[in-house]
Amino acid sequence: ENSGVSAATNQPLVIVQSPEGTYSENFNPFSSGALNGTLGPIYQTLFYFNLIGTNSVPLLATSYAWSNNATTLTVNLRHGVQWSNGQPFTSSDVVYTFNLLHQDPALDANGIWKSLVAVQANGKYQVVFRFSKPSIGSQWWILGQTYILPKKIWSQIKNPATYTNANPVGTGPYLLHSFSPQEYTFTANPHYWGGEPKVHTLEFPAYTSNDSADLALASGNIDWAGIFIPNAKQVYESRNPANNHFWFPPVNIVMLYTNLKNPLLAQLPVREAISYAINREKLYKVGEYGYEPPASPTGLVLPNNQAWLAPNLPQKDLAFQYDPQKSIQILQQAGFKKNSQGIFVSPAGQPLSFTLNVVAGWTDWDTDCSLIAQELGKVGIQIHVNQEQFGAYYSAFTNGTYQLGISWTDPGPTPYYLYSALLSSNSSANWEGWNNTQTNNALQAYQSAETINQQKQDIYPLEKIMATDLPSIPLVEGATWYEYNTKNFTGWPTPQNPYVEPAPYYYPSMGIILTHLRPKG
Amino acid sequence: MINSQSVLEIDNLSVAYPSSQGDVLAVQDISLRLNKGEMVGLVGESGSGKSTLAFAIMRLLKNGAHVAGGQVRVNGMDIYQMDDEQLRRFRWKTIAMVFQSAMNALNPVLTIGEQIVDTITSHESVSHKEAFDRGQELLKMVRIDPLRMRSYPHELSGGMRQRVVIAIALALNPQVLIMDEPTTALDVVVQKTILDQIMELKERLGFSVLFISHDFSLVMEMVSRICVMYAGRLVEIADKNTLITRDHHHPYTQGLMRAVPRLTAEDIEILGIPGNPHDLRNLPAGCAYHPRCEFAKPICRVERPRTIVTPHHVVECHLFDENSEVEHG
Amino acid sequence: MIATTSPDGPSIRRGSKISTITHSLGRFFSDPKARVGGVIFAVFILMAIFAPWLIRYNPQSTQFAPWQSPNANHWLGTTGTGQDVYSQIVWGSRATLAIGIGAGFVSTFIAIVIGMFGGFLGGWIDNILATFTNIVLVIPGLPLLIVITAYAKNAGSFTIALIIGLTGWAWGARVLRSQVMSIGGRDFVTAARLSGASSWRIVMVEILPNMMALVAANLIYGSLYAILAETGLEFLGLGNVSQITWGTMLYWADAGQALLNGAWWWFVPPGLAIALVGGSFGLLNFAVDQYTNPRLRGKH
Amino acid sequence: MRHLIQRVGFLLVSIWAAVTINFVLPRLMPGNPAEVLLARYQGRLQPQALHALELQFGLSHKPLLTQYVGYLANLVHGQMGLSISYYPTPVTKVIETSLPWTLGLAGTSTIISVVVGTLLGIYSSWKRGSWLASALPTATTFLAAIPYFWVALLLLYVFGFVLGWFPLAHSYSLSLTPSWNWEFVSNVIYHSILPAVTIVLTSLGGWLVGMRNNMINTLGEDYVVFGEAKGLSKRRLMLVYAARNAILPNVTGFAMALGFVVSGALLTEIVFSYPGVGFQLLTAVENEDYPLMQGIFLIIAIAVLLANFAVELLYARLDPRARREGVSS
Amino acid sequence: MANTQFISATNIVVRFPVNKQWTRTWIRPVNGVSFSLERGKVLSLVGESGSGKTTIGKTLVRILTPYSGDIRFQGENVTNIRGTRLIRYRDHVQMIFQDPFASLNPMRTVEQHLLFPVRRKTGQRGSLLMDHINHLLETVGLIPAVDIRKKYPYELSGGQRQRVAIARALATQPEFLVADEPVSMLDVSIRAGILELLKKLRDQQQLAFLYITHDLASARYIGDQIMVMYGGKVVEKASAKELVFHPVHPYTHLLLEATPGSAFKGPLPETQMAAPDLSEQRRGCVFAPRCPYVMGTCREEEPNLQEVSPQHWAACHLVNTGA
Ligand SMILES: Nc1ncnc2c1ncn2[C@@H]1O[C@H](COP(=O)(O)OP(=O)(O)OP(=O)(O)O)[C@@H](O)[C@H]1O
Ligand SMILES: Nc1ncnc2c1ncn2[C@@H]1O[C@H](COP(=O)(O)OP(=O)(O)OP(=O)(O)O)[C@@H](O)[C@H]1O
Ligand SMILES: [Mg+2]
Ligand SMILES: [Mg+2]
Ligand code: NI
Repeated sequence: ENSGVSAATNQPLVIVQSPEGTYSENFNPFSSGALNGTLGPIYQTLFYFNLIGTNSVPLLATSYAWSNNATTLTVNLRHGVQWSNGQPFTSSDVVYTFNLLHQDPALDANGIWKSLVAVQANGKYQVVFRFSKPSIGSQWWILGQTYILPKKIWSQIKNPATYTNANPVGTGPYLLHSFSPQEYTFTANPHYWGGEPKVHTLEFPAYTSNDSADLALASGNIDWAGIFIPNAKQVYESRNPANNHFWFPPVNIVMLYTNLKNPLLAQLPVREAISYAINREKLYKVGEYGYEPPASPTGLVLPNNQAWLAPNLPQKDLAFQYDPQKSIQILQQAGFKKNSQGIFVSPAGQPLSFTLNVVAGWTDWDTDCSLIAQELGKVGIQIHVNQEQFGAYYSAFTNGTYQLGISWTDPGPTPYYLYSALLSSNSSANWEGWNNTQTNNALQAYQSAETINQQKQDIYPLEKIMATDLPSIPLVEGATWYEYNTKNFTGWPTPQNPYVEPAPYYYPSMGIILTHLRPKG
Repeated sequence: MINSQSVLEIDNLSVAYPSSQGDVLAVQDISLRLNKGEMVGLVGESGSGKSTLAFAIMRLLKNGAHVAGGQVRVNGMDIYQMDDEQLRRFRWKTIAMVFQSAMNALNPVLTIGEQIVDTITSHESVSHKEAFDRGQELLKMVRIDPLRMRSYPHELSGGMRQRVVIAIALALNPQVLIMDEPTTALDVVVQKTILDQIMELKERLGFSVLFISHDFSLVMEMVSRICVMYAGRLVEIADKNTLITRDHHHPYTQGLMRAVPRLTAEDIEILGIPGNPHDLRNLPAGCAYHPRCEFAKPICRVERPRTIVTPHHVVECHLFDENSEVEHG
Repeated sequence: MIATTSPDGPSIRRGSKISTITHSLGRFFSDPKARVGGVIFAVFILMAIFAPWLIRYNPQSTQFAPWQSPNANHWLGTTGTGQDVYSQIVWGSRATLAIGIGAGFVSTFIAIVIGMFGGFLGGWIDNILATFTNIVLVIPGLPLLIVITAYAKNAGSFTIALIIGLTGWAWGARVLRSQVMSIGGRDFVTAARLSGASSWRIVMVEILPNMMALVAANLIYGSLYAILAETGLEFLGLGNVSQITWGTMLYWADAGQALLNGAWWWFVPPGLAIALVGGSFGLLNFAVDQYTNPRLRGKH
Repeated sequence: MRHLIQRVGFLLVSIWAAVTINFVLPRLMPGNPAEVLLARYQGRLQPQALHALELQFGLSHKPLLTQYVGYLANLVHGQMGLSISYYPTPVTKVIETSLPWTLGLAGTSTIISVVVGTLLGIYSSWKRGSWLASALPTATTFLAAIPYFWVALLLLYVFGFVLGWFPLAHSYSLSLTPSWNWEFVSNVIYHSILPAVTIVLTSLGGWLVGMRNNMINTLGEDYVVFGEAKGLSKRRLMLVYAARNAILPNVTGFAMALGFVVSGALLTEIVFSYPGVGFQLLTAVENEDYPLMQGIFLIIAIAVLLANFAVELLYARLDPRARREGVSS
Repeated sequence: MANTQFISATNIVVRFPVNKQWTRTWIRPVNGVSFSLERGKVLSLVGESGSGKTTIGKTLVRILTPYSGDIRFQGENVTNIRGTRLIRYRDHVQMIFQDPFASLNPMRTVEQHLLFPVRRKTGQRGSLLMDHINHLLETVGLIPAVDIRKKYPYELSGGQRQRVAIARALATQPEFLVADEPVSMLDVSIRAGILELLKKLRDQQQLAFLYITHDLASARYIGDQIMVMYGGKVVEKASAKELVFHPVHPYTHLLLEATPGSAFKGPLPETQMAAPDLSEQRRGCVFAPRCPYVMGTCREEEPNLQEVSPQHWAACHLVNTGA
């Protein structure tokens, strides 16, 4: 019996985040090239906030509290945590980490120090953050997205931005064990504060193409993956229904961005007409292989954000209708007429003819766009799909030089994050160029809303604006890819038990999942 | 004229090249014997089939050319009956050949020495060293510095390469040496030097030579018997003396003899043969030479002349037909 | 086959221009390789020309049930998004062949201009052009294409053909140049110059016709290279993947994991079509080689 | 002396041009690497991060000329900068870890392809007329026309996945530790079989046909016929006389091919998840990783130049005519 | 009418680069050659292969430009002319190339070869032009012209080609012609016809020739004077008959003795057969290494061309000192 357990324990857990090519040694949590597993399994944040549920998980901190009209955040740290080199973890590490972001703006990817003023230790286990203005919105960045570093080690490092950190010392459940460009492995941290994880070894093999990775996954060589597989039921699950499972939970909204600087798109009837003419079911079934159901007009990711849904929204704000006839009607009412080619022309004589930007090679979106073009063409709106390399595609958004574009939205543990990125007039992701006082006020109010109920009150008007004014047009929910194999391990997040966001590329949830997993047998 | 000492016997040999209009005979019904130690000249204008005949003797026909009839025997052995290995051993050991374009006959990437040595070791089981020494001897024989064994062909002048080829040809003491225009590409001075050497070696080693050229005067200086080819046929075979002493010949032979300018004559004169050279694909009926022949008779246009054999003389011409008795007498 | 040797390589029978051409074509196609290559190529060219009449459904339309194996309605089955594979193959032949042949022409043209004039004029012009050619030769083709295609956003078939042509001429230029230098040194060129011909006339009238075989080979080879390069680019998703070509078909088949889904009818036909067209180019090139080089002609 | 200067001059100009093109090309691409990186974190990275990333990567908005000078200066010191997609790993390190695999896989298979193709080319010219000899060029011509990623995918699917005979990815079983023992080496070979077969299959045709054509031309050369006439063994004739000369025109092609080994296996490496440079290059392009792109391009350019240079030396060994300063005196 | 100094060359030197692996040296295949020619006269140039005959011919028609020296045509210095002057000069001079296989364009018919030069010379079009071409072809004995016109070079025999090349050279009605071994490749059977033709042109059209050959017999047959070259130097020059009957230079002797059918019998004197040294650093007489009568001075000092008897020049220490 004993031997059985140890055999299973010895079985490594094979993780493929996505085919990314060979590895280069880098376990620096600040680095964009940090290898999968750095964030979460090795380095930890203070808290974890679930994007697909409502729960949060205390990690290096045990509790936090806002005060002074949401300008002070007090965090109590966990006692008895050790760095993997045996040093104790204290508030000085936390203070050091945040000050490091201040000293080197290159490391402050989340812009925390925009409103943060000071970080102070209050004893060994308490840290106080002070802000220049109400900053509830910074909570996730500070507690959930900043990985704490050991001061003793990192203060010796000259340039933290370019440090590759070949021997990472963290507080997380795993330790780096071996590295080669084609694979690196982790082993369980015996002194982990939450107890030694049950899965002893993690393997991260490198794959450069979907082809070989998919084949490897289908043949059961991979235990946990975040790979997009078309037709996953047939290709993956049906090959071994007992063990091969997948779950692609939604986490954000795929949006049809409408550049409001365009005089035609600035007109609500045009946006409405577009929205009515899109068959979202078809996008869901054909373009997205049935993985991404139609989005909610509110822009909320449902059911994750069910609790945030305003109670009194009319039906038309709860679900999109596909109604090409209505689309035509709206346009006609607004004074648009069809020209000889069957394209609607504005009263000012401009035809409804747009380019729709999409990234070449993102095949599901590419299909979506050609479907949209077909559908809109039918009602008299001409669409040219413009497939671009990512760089060009992305700069068109940031420079506002596009007409229509399909892209993602930035999610967070509350809808605030999505709305603030999408709609705030000073957000750099407000690609459509929405500028509306009511919107700004609501976002502003949220910053000081210390309780959930208050926060909800601030979010509700945003939902209404989203649904009725269509600043941009939600299409489908954006899924994350998550395949798991239950042959050797159990304890996976499932639709029934969505305790964290499950894709292996979502940080820091990976560390939490790993502590839940246990070998079978 | 049957000679028991003949080493090479060619009987009614015909060689055909394929062409779009069917096979074309480049060599037609040729019979020839080469005696031991004899040097025979083969003349004829360009394209008359001299080289083709030489290749047929070596069984080296290429490009679809094939023997369309007749036999080639060496020491009584039919070379077209030999198997590959027999043939390989026969070549060079019995008959060696200096190619028309001997300057290009050397492998550019091997040294002269290697090429001489591989010739010897392909046929005789001797050590490399021994073969090499023999190679040096051969070079000395053709008056090339033995140190040249280590040179590559491109490092030698055309004349030297030509002599190296001759040295290779003599490497195995063959009984017969075919020399296909061995000196056309060379200067007169070099030509003369080389030919003098060949004559000397022939005297010394006693091989027979078939000497091919279209330079009548050159052949006349060298050989004891002359064969004249026209349009694939052997139109005349005559001993040199017969040729010089008698002025009755095949009209083509006469034309050739006349065309040789005498440099030191008081008034130099160069006489050509009027008309155009033959085209093998469109040979006229009857005697192929009749369109250019000043003595052509009606019969020449329709009937091919038969071969008239007399001692020291073979000819194929209607003119001789009637005179054959006279010739006998 | 008949081996007629002529010392001057390509031989053209006498007679009127037309019969000259038909005759040499006749001789060219008397080679079985040329015949097979010609027939395959012709089939695909006809397919491209008559594509609108040959297709059975709109090749873009996603209206059918996905993942159907070949059947009476869909001769080559349907894709994972419910498109008719047969119609896509037929339609795809247009862009694929257009890009291939177009790029072949572009690169051959550049190769002729740069290679021939450099080689003929000599001097510093040649030095510069030759150095330039060698530099272009040193730069790896496919990666360069990848970079440039990434730059030329949303590259349609025309752009791709142009890019492939613009990057793929160097080898041809080098070959043509050396050939021009060898022909340019021949006495007949000197003779033409002696009779007062201009450089332009010498290149176009005296030299170029002697290099037709080489130019043809360059064109054929250039087209083959272009088709393969194009497919490679599109497979990597660098072309316009909403356009239907054999390359994008492979791209979608790969993205849709056709093989894992057992949908060989989606993955195999585009590759085979490319192989057949490419192979026919290869055979034609082969035949050109043999046509121009009597020695290469077969034995009986 | 003049000649030497000319050649070195050309080498320097080529390198300079390659380096400059490397500099210019990536900068022509729209967008910048920081933006591209955001794509990798689709929705997981805040827009503010863009600025932070630009700072990290030291993307300068300085005038191009200044950047260019800095770039050249760095190159001279052997610095290629930090890779962006593997930030902050130095480019040299990235190349260092991937280059050996590419050289091993693509180098070996190119050499195999060249050797096998050449041998088959020799065979198919020597045995001209036999069905195999005529089928070979045709068959390989078709093989060469197949897109090689297509072959790769089919092989991977059939032999790797369905039959399970070969591994699906990587250059060795990851459970092994790289070391120079047979277990590891054989494992590496095992992993390289499918990719290598892909490369060999699709590149064989070119060599075969090229060699065959050269061989047939060479077989018609006088020195080969002369060799045959000399009674050399078939083997020697075929290898030392015909093949040795026929291979010469292909040598430049080999040089180019060897130079392009680095970039040639790009798609194959991607399909087989083989950790080579080809894949890195694609990553670099997709991520607009200028430094890495520049580094790889530079390596390729230098590889091609070096291969050409090496071949010039080799050529002199193979072809004595190229050795101008030879023994000749 | 005869114009002395119709064409003259003075001290012509031509050099070619020889590239070694790392260095470059120069050879001088023509090294200080002088002669002049009158209208309607023929100068035969003989010499061994590689002695610089073709090079000098090409220099005269300015395909090559001499390194030093002077070429004058009807008093005009044409040594270094370029552009339109060169093109005009070439209207007066022509060359028949040594190799009839290389000097015709395999892709063009006989007619196409002649069209351009004739049209350029005469400005004729249409049937007039055709008549002219027919006439030209008949002149060189290519009969029937109508048949020959449409043929491609590969359809012609060597002799026919050689005659097409001659026709082309005559098409521009030159006054001076370099005929570079126009019969070297021909059979005895057709050789005579071509020589006859050249002779006729000389007599009827007052054409001046440089007739290049290494065959002494034809040189004597056609030339008024014979000039013997060896290793880039003129070693002897005299009237045709004088040279054949009273050769002076050892190399001329050698040539005469080696010619098949010559009256000289017996072996040639033992000499080395090395090719002459054409390098710029050479000292002494070019022929010294092969000369059976070589003396000390020969290896040190270059002999000059000197008149040994009236209208007979030779460059040899033996003769010069002996005389
Ligand atoms: N490969 C070939 N195919 C067809 N015909 C050929 C071939 N080789 C030679 N001939 C023809 O065969 C005839 C005889 O050629 P051959 O080379 O034997 O002549 P030759 O007498 O040696 O001429 P030369 O004096 O020019 O060497 C010629 O008419 C020639 O055109
Ligand atoms: N373009 C060139 N470059 C270098 N060397 C040359 C060139 N042309 C001729 N030579 C050399 O100049 C020398 C004289 O050549 P030329 O052709 O004038 O000789 P020739 O007397 O005409 O010989 P042949 O009788 O063989 O025609 C030879 O050594 C030749 O190799
Ligand atoms: Mg011959
Ligand atoms: Mg000459
Ligand atoms: Ni045949």
